[in-house]
Amino acid sequence: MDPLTIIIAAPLAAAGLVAVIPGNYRFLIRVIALLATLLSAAVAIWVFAEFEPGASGLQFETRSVWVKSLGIGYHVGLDGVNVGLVLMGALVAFAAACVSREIAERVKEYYVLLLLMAGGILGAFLSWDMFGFYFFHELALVPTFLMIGIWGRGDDRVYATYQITLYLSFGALLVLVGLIAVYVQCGANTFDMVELHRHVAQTPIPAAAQRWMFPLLMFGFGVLVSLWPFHSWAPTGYAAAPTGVAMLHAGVIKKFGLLGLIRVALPLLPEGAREWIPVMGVLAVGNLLYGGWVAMRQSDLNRLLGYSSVAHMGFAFLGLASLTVLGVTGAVVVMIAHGFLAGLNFALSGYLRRVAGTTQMDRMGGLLDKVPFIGALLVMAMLAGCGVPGFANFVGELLVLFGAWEANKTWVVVAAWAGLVVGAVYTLRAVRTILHGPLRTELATVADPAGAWHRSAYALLVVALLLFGVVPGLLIARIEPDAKAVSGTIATGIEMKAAGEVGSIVRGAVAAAGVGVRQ
Amino acid sequence: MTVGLNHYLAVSGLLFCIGLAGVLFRRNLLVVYMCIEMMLAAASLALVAFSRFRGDLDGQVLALLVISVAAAEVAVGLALIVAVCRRGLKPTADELAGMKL
Amino acid sequence: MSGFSAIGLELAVVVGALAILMIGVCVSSERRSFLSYVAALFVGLVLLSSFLVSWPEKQAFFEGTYLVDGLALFFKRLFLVAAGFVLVMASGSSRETAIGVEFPVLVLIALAGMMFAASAGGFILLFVALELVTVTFYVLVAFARNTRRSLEAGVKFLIIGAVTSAFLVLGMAFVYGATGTMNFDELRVAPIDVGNKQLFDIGLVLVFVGVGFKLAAVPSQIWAPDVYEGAPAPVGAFLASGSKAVGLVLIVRVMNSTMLQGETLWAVLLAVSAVASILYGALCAIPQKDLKRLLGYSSIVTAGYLLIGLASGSEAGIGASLYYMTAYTFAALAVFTVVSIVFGASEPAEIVGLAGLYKRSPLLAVALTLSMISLAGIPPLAGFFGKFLLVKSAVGSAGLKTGLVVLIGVMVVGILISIYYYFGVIRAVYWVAPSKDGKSIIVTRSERVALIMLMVGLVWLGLFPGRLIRASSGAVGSIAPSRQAIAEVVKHDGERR
Amino acid sequence: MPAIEQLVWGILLLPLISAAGITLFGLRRPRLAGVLSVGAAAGVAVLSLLVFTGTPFGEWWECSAEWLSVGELNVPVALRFDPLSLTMGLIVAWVSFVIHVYSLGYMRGDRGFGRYFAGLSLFLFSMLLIVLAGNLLVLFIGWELVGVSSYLLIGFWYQRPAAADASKKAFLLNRLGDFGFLVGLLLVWSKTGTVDISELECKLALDPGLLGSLATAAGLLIFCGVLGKSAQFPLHVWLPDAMEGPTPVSALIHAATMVAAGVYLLCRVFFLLALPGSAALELIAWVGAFTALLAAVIATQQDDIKRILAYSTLSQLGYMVMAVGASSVSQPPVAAMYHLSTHACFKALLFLGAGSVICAVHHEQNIWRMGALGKKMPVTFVTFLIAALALAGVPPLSGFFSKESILASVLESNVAARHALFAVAVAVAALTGFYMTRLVAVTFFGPERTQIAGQARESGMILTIPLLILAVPSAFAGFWGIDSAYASQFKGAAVEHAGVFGRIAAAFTHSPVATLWGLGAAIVGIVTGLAVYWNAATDRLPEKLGLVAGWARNRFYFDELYAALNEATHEFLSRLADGVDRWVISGIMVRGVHGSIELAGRLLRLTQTGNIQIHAVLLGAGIAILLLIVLRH
Amino acid sequence: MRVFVALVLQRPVSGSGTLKSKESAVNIGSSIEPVVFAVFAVLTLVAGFLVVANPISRNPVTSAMFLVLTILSVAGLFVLLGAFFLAAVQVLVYAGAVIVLFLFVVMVWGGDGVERGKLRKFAMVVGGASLAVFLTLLGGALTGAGQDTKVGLTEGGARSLGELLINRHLLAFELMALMLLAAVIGSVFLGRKDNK
Repeated sequence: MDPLTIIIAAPLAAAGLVAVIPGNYRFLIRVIALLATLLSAAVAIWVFAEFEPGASGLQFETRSVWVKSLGIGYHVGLDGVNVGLVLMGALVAFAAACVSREIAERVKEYYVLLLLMAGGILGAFLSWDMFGFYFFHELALVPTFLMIGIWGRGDDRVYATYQITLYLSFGALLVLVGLIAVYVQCGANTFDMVELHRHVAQTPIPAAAQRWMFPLLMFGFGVLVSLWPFHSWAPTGYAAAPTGVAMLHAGVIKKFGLLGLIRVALPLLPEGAREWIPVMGVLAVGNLLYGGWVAMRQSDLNRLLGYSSVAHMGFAFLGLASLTVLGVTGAVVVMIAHGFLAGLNFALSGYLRRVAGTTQMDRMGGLLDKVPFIGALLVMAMLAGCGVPGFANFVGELLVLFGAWEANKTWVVVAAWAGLVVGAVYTLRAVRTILHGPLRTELATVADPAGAWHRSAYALLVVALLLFGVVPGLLIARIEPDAKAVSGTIATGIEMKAAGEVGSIVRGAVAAAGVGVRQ
Repeated sequence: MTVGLNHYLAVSGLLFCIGLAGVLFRRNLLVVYMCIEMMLAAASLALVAFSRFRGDLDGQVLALLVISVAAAEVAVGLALIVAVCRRGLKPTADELAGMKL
Repeated sequence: MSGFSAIGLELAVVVGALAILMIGVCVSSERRSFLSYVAALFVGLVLLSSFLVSWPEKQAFFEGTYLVDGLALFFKRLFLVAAGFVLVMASGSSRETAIGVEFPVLVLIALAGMMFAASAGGFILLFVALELVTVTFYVLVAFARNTRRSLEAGVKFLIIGAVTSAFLVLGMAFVYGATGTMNFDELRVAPIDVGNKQLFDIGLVLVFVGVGFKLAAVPSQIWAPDVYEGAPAPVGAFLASGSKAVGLVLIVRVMNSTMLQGETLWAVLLAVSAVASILYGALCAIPQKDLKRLLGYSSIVTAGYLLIGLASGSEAGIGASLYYMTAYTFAALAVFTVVSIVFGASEPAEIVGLAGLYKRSPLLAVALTLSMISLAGIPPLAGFFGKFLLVKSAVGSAGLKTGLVVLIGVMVVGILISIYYYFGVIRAVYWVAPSKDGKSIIVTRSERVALIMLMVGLVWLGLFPGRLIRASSGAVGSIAPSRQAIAEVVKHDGERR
Repeated sequence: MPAIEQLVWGILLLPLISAAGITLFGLRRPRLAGVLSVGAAAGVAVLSLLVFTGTPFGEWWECSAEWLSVGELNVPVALRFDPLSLTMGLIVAWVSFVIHVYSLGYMRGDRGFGRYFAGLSLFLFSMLLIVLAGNLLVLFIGWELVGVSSYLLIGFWYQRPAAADASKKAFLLNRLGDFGFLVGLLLVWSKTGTVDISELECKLALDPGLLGSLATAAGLLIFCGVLGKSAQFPLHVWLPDAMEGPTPVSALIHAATMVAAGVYLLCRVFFLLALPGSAALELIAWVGAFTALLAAVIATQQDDIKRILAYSTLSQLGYMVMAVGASSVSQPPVAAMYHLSTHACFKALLFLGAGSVICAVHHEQNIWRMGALGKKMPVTFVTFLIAALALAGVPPLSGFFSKESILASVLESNVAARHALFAVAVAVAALTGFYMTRLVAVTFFGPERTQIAGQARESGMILTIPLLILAVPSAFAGFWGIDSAYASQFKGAAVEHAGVFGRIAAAFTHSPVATLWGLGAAIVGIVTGLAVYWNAATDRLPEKLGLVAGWARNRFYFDELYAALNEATHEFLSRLADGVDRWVISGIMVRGVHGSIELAGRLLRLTQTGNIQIHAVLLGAGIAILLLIVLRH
Repeated sequence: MRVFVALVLQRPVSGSGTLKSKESAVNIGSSIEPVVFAVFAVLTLVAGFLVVANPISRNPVTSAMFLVLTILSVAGLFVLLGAFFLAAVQVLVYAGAVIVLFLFVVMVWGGDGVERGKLRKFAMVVGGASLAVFLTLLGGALTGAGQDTKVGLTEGGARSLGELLINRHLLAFELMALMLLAAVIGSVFLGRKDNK
């Protein structure tokens, strides 16, 4: 069995195995879940290490036919972009399995769903077939719904669950239509991305078609990544989700949409991209500034983290929108770094909730005394979140800013403001309210339940963040050649336009669509 | 003046509409059912007229089958209405409106 | 192949029905429940035998009134599958449907009607077969004649059914009048004068209305919620699977034979009906509290999806509709099986009553969840692939007909809304703890087997759809060459003029 | 010089290893933490000395390691050793080392001992990164990390709300400056394609018009970073609050090194600021002057010993910034660096002395609750006095020389309004003398105002030895040729003075007008101070000055002003965005769509009346509508 | 009946009338045909109208009686169209069987003669509007249909229909039988008393 299939199959097989184990063998279930995710993570680390940066073509590639008549296949492989993502996904999944010990009831169902989610998203990251890409991603939808619904928290749980489910389905459906449109318009009768890239290089998709397909994919994937103003599912959903789900979702699954933009939308629809990139840029800035501002006013830690992740996605979008090697590389680094960071953040917030019994920040205070280890990690996570050097996020954001500068200076300035200043405001506020200040009397008696095993999950994520922050070359050497390819497919010289012109683009597209419909 | 296809069709159409009006406006289900029979008869008339004027007997075969089907339907339908009445319900539109929305 | 071997499958079913009627008369009423098993087994055998015979690619019998082709065969097998599961569902010892001999006999007769309808080569057989199904269903819907709901459903089904068949006859008359023939093959190439064009158009619309009654497509969808709610669960299952499929196959046949003269008409007709069905069904389903009624509305939505496949006008589109119909059949059968086990055949099926099902019977919970997921169109289940194919065909044709863009949009909206209410069921199953009197539910062995088969089917079709795609495209392909032939005929015609 | 190249990495790595080591193993082991941290600091001190001496005078070299390289952006970790960085590094290393040692005593027994030293080590690393960086992006990284470690150390006693708030404030205001700095970097990079200092210098030397019309903007944006880090007006408000941190931290970070980094940065990129056509320097000069004056005025009315020193620091930093601003290509900012170096020593000494005093009076910081400490704490008193006099600019202490050179450079600068600047500088010098006299007089002389003051005793050796060590350079730094080291950085500006006496005399011979004015101002300040505060029981000045004193006491209400400003702009926008999110996006858009769909469903299902007749009507209507639609096409 | 038909069409009574004959095409043009058509047409429509909206009586029995009249007049029209067998079947099956069944049920179960419930405005308006649409559309389509139709006449007697039924439409015919079986089973099942 090839390593990539092991990465996907381990959690899925474990899910099947757990499903047939009687529910009262909790220990066994946990061990199986941990071992499966650990196996995935170990193999992911191995392939990351073995990956040869800059080599042409896919590595560790495996392909087999799935549905022949439609040109659907099982095709997994690694390039510089997804090798890091898979590593991140597998590690976060392992961490999520570790912190899921907090689940006390209906353990079996929980792990089945968690493993399903993990396997699904890893499969999506690895897939080079558009169908499989979508298929694997959608595997996570039902588990998300059930897990937030059953093990979620808060009064808003039901609403949040439906909102996240419907929003994600909406995005996914747009994506589905877009992907099928790509398939149909390419006329290559294949869903295989490698072949599509090859095919498009010779016979590009008609520009007129690209013009309506690109926004479909952009907004579809955008919704999945909480592109402004389609973001409101993220904070609500994450606030209600159980820790493991929030970690996996915010950290890993959310990156699917960005990967989709890199893999499908940008390289296959360069004309459409040229037309629509400015809109994406504007929305990215919306994510950054608006997400940050709203985060400033949150009183619930999870919602704050949710909005901060909305804001961070703005960097990724901005990087992609810049279409420069720097920007795209930066965007991928941001994706990976934010994966670790969001996983860590939500893990910590879950921990604090267990300690303090709430995620309302003003009902915590001075907790650093009680939970020095977790508190220190939270400080680190928060600092990483506002882009302090030493953490991988800094590298990504720096690259994005440098990459996007030539494209549109105003936006970069705004983005820098949002990242450096607004980001610092809300992260420091969180640290100040939760950890600093005198210990609240009602928290005086709480205990710090962390054990060594438990801590390892958190530490793992911090170490990853620090490692890639201090030695960014590990990631960048792998990413850069492929980022070059992505930005190279779209001829240089695109300038992101000012907001007024963006309006005219949108109006033009709407008018064109209207004409098309009337015809 | 000769009686052409038009005239038969006009009768058929009008009868159909009258039957439909009955279906739409009468509340007694028995009467409604009668009106449906009228609609079927009107349709049969159209079939026969076309059959006659197109020179093809298939239309009449279908009309024949329509009559038989209608008879079978009436049998079952009336048995159903009897069963309804057995339960002490009146066979009217308003009475049989227990399931809604 | 002679005419009588061509109708071998139908003949077998009819003979089976008569045999069971005979046996049933001789058996005391307490022991009749096994008749359903016998009937189910028999149906299974017929299904198997359908695979053993080598059928001609495309051949007409009885002077062109009866067609044997891939399409017919595909649907016949689908009907057989549906009937088999319905019979198993009906056999539960505590159910009204298990008491009399009438139920299996009527189901088999209806099945025979469906199978004939699938092979109809002209309006006459179409009408008679369709009415055979309809009349049988009048009885089946009201089968729980001790309950008011069932009777009420029966009456509603009867009235609306009778009115739509009147429209159907009128429509057939008009088409006949405009073309001078009722045979599908002749219809294809029949020229239509300008003066008759409107007659023809109205006729087609009315035929669509009449056949759409089976499909539960707008505008003849109005009966669906009440009837699904009131009918006994196995009948509901048969309505959702067999009866709906009859509507589909007949629309395909009629459409295929009148495509030449009425291409734009069909495009508009199907699109309008599809959009209206999806929106109506999906919106109305949102506040439903009764699972059977919910399925009634969802069946309207499904009709809309099926019509989208047809509206895209391509072979792939029709194939997608067939695929989706199959997927829907499996899911609907599974849901109704669960409903009939949990609530009984003719009791109200309040969604609230599903609370804690995961604890009362994990099998039922999983089966219900899988079918809901499949209905909602989420991987890795059959329904997803169905919707995938539908979207694909619609997008594929969208380049030709831009109006399909609207259809795709509506479909997306419909799927979204349907996720909302289907997930509501899942929510009831898993989120909510069981009430105090929630005892565990006993599932008989046959039901267990049936459910597992259905679940395997759902997963299998979702993961390995290749076989069914081949089958459905083969079925569509079997009627396609004639369309090409027509095109050539027309071209010649044009040249001559 | 391969040997040195190996060594220089040690300078950076030692504190980093120490920080990591303490974080991993030393948080609960104070001894380990202390040994590691102080060891690292000592190592750095020795290494920096070795490198300093190993580099021929006036020469420079670089070494670098691969770090980040994507496309056109190439950022190696480049270290640049030139007179500027070497001297600055030496000062940083040694002052740090002394303060590390001092901290061992000052922080003894604190629960967060390990955490404290981890932060200190991290700070040392980042500060050295700033100093040695040969690449502006690497410098920026150090810049940010310095901010972080400052945040961690100010908030060291995080249980105190004041400390927690102060740390947050410091970080945010620094961030504000860094934002400008980063944008400046982006601007420079996009125009010149490099962020490497040497390369940049070369390119600008070859083509001074490379930045074009953006030269001023680039300079000022980079200066934004300085505003934050060196706490210049208008971002000056964080520094006094930062005194909530432990005193050694105040000494090291908020007096000697980190805040001076801004001035260092200005000198580092002086070639960029002094580009022809750039008006940056003049503005910088005025910002510095204003800050110096403002802070000096405020310092006269503060009662907290550390706050007085903090404002004094502000004032002196303003002085230095002004000096940079008053410089030009022909007259490079040697004076600023000179003052920076001497100031680092005597201000650190002042803070450490203050720490010693605070320890002695049981963490009382109000000078009006002290008094007559001079006799009880002789070592502290003497060293403190030396430093204070140095600060006031009394010859022949080090501060005199550096201040004199600043005054001279201002007087001789090319700035249009140089006389006004000079007047400000003289006024600040006078005020400096005044408030330092006030501080010393009230703290060490006069009556014992409280019981605690009466019981005060001299601090232990571990606290006093660092004081003594620092007192040496504070007193005599002016005799060594630090300025010539800097001068060699800026070629052509080197003025060699022979011998110690030559150096002392130079102050008078070089620019006698400036020197006399400065000296006079200092004397006026000191005399006035003595007149007002000698044996004073209370502060009599407020009565005399009235409103001005009140304003000064309340720091001219800058905090309140900023709070209001922030509330009116950023917080307002945030509230607006939140409102939009809550009501428009989550409310109207999401819930609205959801609600209207649900409503549509509820309305539409009213058609299902259950009445067969209505069903029939709807069927008929449906067919009619369908017919109409279809036939119209 | 036969006599009456012959009278109207001026044809020999003995003719079986199963053939597509050219003579009948000639014969039909006789002057009496429009009159007979008019009589039957008016009778059909008036009786039909009275089934639906009888101004004197709302009793279902009355409706049933007028239905008989309608059916009979339609049968008359069938005759005019040469569908003799069909006319006979219509009379036999409808007037003879169906209406009796109706009357039976009406007498036993539904004969109180009162229309229960009130007619809703909504139903009136919408139903009326749709009816109007139907009338216009059908009118347009049907008048269009006749104009350029060449009249090829066909007569449907028992033999010709019978031959068609057992040859070409055998399956439909057999299915009819099956349907009647189903109807019997169903009616018996639904109509019988509860077997509790």
